[in-house]
Parts: sequence; structure tokens; C-alpha cells
Amino acid sequence: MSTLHTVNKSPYMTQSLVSCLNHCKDGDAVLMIEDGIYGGLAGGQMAPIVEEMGKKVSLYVLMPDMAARGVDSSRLLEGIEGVDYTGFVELVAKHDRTQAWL
Amino acid sequence: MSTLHTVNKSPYMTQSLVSCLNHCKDGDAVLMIEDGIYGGLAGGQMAPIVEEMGKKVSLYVLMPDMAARGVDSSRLLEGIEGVDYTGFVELVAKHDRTQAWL
Amino acid sequence: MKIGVLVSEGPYTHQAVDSAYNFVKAALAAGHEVPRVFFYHDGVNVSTRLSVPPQDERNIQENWTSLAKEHGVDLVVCIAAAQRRGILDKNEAERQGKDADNIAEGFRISGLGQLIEMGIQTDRLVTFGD
Amino acid sequence: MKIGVLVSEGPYTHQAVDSAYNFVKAALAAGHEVPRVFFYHDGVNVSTRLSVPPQDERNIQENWTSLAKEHGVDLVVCIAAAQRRGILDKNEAERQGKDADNIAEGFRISGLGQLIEMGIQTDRLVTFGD
Amino acid sequence: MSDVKKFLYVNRKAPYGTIYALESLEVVLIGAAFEQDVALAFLDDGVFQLTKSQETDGIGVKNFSPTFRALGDYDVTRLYVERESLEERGLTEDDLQEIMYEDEDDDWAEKPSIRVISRAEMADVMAEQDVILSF
Amino acid sequence: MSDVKKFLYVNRKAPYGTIYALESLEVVLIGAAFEQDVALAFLDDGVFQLTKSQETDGIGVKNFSPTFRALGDYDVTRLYVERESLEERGLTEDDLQEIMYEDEDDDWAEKPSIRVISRAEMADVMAEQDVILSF
Repeated sequence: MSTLHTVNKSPYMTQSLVSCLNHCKDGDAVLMIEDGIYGGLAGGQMAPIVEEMGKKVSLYVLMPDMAARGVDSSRLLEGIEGVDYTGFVELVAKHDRTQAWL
Repeated sequence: MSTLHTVNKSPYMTQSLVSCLNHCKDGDAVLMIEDGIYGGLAGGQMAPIVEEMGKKVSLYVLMPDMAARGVDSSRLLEGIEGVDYTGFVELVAKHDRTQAWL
Repeated sequence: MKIGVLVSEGPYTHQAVDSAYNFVKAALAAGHEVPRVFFYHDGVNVSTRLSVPPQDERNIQENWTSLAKEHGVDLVVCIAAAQRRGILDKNEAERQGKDADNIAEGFRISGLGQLIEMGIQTDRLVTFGD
Repeated sequence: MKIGVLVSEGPYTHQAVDSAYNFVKAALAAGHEVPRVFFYHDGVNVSTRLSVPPQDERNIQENWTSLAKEHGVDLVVCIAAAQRRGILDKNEAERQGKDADNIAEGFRISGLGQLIEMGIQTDRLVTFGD
Repeated sequence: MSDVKKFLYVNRKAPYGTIYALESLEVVLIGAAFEQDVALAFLDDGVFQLTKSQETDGIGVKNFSPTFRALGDYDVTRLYVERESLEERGLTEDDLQEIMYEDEDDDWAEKPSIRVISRAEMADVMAEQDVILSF
Repeated sequence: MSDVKKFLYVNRKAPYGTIYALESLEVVLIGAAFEQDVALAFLDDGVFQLTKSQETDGIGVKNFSPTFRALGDYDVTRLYVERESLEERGLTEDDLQEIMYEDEDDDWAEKPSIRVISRAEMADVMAEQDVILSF
């Protein structure tokens, strides 16, 4: 039993991603979408926090949202996997429930 | 010449108050309204930050918004002044410009 | 698998409704069922037929109306949220004594019970909001 | 003193429009002029006359309409923002081939230039948004 | 019963600044008629929804906080509140209004609906749900 | 001229997630016709608005980033970008698109519109305005 968490806000502006990671269980997945994709940026101030807190979960980022924002996948933190909308649907199906951190 | 800054978001959820305080000049005023009033709470994790960063400015909080949220003025950080809408208007008139930190 | 979708933000203002649309298309393409999309909060504003977006932008309402037509997705607009925000169908407009209505084809106004029912009858519920 | 007001969020969804209303009333009571309130982004949704809030809640649109009538405040709704979101007056509805309009008395639709003009002609500009 | 699902309403936003808290409560009230297994979670700024002495006359907005006290009548009897969220905001349980329900399995004894739990326990509560609605 | 005011458009939000960035730009374009003293400020997540290589086909939303490059034609030639906001996000000026204008006072020489300034300088810019519009 595991949860897919979605985060759609920038961790540089709101607490949503941190709060999400604070409530994840081992084996959960976190998908960053919309402005949430900035949570995947390497080199930023939030990067070490996301890296440390995200150790027990699988981190994903929605590639179409990255492309829209001009973020190349080479800029992503190591270990984060890019998915498209089809991959988003697969993650929803694979996990037992979806929780949106709005 | 001085600025009245308004902040309407909780500092426990967003960066707006911190960003505002980061851009204040000596003699500016910051008025916390709507969910922004939580920035005036004594005893919370943000209190020391607001206290330290707010040293060079005058801090105000909109009392009708406090009352709506059940925050008694005894819970406010020392040095923060409560105003009503009439006081809000006076602050707008007194300062040369108003800047909203949305 | 049956997937229900909740849309909580308004069109153009927030990407939520675009994300929901792209997600639903992908879910249908992958062979899943999306029996219903429920519009709540400002999400109800998606359903107005009076929207006139610029020529070079997507027409969000028309996209959803087409999707409903092609795939039989039930687009439900919350009545309580809709009334506050000025979204009415013909019946509601008459009942409320309003001289116009504005809901688009493919959307229907109903109660919050339809959201709970969607939660009960689907295998997953995905929320797009702010 | 002349104070201009910008409202950037929609009714009921966000407190911004309530704060703006309370602020404008207090400014007028204190003897200031509020020549114009400009509605932008989702703020344009304040102007729909189709809203039917619950009996025990404030009627935001009616409050503004009354304020405009009593104090001659010019309530301007941005045309570009309004078109995207489905807010139309009679002329716009005809021009766009839409079968209904929904703007309330006391509001008028005009261009963004009215916002800039308000910034130029007033002594202070106060923004309520999200 | 096999068609009873566990529903959790997650509240992370303060009241009045936005409508989410109020419209969340409207879903809870309607949802209560469906005889599912319902609980509410309050964390982050959501804990502010439950504070005592809310008085909204000055802002011209309806005070909906008394409605929380009616939830027991709808058989909604579990309001989980995160301790760390309270502490970060300088609040204690005493700052929250008293919300009671009558326990039909215990001779209708009056019991508190608010259950202050740790962040780790909140994560456990979330992980055992069938449907999570976020506001 | 006495009726020329200093207008500053403050952009603190990322593009596409919400409409504020796009509708801010629409105000700037209209406002340019009024011959005021106009500047734009990008700080916090607003700096993300100016990144290179935005490609929105995958989300079905219009890419408005090329519009920033047209601002020079409207005599909008000062785009202040906060250095600390860039650094906090792991960005440098190289990550931003090149935006140029022709300086009519300098024989139409091509010059960059983006001016990366410190947080303290940004506070100074804000403090010298007549009208501040926030998005």
C-alpha cells in the first residue's frame, strides 16, 4: 500500500513540498507538476533539503511542465525521474491513492 | 519618502512576509492583513524572524482580520500596532506609495 | 481502472484545469475509464459558454465540451459553488429569477453528493487545484 | 486625497475583494476620493449579476453596485481579462456572437488603459489580490 | 461492508483569507449522508480553522466556525489535529474550540472530537485512507 | 514633465502555473502607450519568467516568453532582475533569455534590457517609484 503525492507549487514560495515530504511513508512517490517542478532543480537553495527529505520516496517530475518553464532535464537533481502525462497516469494506477498537496 | 507594504499571506505557508521585510527601507511600514495577520503572532516559529527583520520598520496588523481569526491582541508580538480600516486608510495616506506583496 | 478527477481552480487563471485536461486525455488513451470530472471551488467557472479567449490561446471550455462528447465523460459542476460564482443553467436561472444563464453544452449542474459518489465508485481520485 | 484601488481576485474565493470593499468604504468615510476601482485577473468575476450567494452570506456584487450608486465610484472591469473568463456586457455579447451577457449594473467594461490612467490620476494606488 | 470507504478531508489552509476552509466543510456535511468512514485532518495553517472566539463582523464575512461543533450530529467524530503544526504557530489545544460528540457505543457519553496527534501519526492516518480530498 | 510618473511592475510569480505573469505583461504593453517612466522588477519566483528555451506545446498553453523581447520596441528598456533571487534558485544570468533594446540617445546602439541588481539595489528601485503594480 503506497501513496502518490502531487505537489504543484514552487518550494521557493510555499511550504507545500516540505510539508508533503514530511508526511511521506517509505515507498511513496512524489510527483512534482506545474510550478512544483522547480522543486527538482539542482543547485538551488532547496536542493539539499529535497535531496535529504526525499531519500525514502521516489521523486518524479512532469516533463511537459519542465519544458514549458525552460528547465532542461540536465538541471534536475540526481535520482529524479522525468515522466510525461502517460507516466503520470501510470503512477496514479500503480499507487493505492493520490494525495494532492495544494 | 516612505512606503506602506501590505502582506496578506501567512508566513507559515509562503515567503511573502520575509520577502517584503527583505525589501523594506528604514521608516517604511508593513501592514499585515487577511491571512497575513498570523505574521504578528507571538510564540510561533516565525516570531523571532519577524521581530528581528522588522526592527527598522513599523509593523501594523488589521484588527478586524485578527478578530475574524480568533487572534486576541494579547497574542501579538510586542511593538506591533493594531489598526482598523480607518487606520489602514490613514497609513495609505501617510506613506508615499503602497506596495502589495501578493 | 476507473479514475475520478476533481478540478478546483478556474480557467486561464490557474494551470490546474489544463493539467486535468491533459491528464484525462492520457488516462483515456491508456485505456482507463474516466467516468466523471467534478468541478468545485473556482473550477465551476470552466463551464461558462460566455468565455472568449484570444484567438491564439486554447479554448478551455470547448476542449472539455469536446472531450465529454467524444468520450462520454460526465462533467459535473457543483451547484453550491456555481451559485456563489454566477454559473447557472436554464432551470437554475428560472428558479432564481435571473434573466440569463451561461452554462456550456456538456456540463451539468448537480450537488456535492456527485463528488462523494465519484470517490466511492472510482478506484482513484486525482485532484487538480491550488 | 485621491485613492485608486485595484482588485485582482474573484468574489467569495478570496478575501481580497471584501478587504477592498471595506477599505473603500473607510476611505470615503474619511473624506478621501475613490474615483475608480479597477477589476483585473479573476477580479472581473465580481461583476456578474448571475451570482446567487446563500441567504446568510454577503452579496458581494450588490454591495459594489450600491457603493457605485451612492458614491459615484467608477467600477471598471478589464475587457481582456473579462473576455477570457466569460464576463460580457450587452455590446460585447453581440460583437462576439454570444447569446447572453452577465454584467451587473454599476460596472462597465473597458481597457487596461483605465488602470494606467488611474495610476496617473490618483495620489495612491492600493492593490488587493493574492 | 465492502462498499464503505475511508474518506479523509485534509485541511491545510487558514479560514477566511480564501474559501477553501468553508467549501471543505460543505463537502463534509453533504458527504456525511453517504455513510462512509469519514475523518478530517488539520495540519499546517489548517489548524487555524479550529481556533476559539472567531468574530467576523468586522470583515463582513460569515463566521462558519460554529459549524464544526455540529459535526458530531452528522456522525463526523474524528478531527485529527497535528501537534507540530500547532506548536510551530505558538498554539496549544487550549486555543482550539471544544468540539464534542456523543458516543453511541458508549451509552452516548460526551467525548471530544478533536484528537491532537503527532506528525508521524498524521502520516499514518493519511496512509490508511481510500480517498483523500485536499483543501 | 510633471505628469510623468514612475511606474514599476513587480513580478514575483513563476510563469504558466498561474496567469499573473502573462496578464502582467499585458498591462505593461498597454501601459507603454501612456509615455510614463516604466520599469519591470523580477524577484523571487518572478525570475523564472525570463528563462530561455520555454517550450509550452506539451501543456497546451501559449508560450508568451518571446513577448519580453518585444518590450524594447515599446520603449520598455529596464528589466531589473534580483541577483539573490537567481542565486537562491541555482540560476545565473546565462539562464535568462537575451533581451535587447536600441538606445535612441546613443546612436541606436543595441543594449541589454536585463539589469541584474542586488537585493539592496532592488529595494532602492522600489523606493523611488510613484506607482507600484504587483503581480
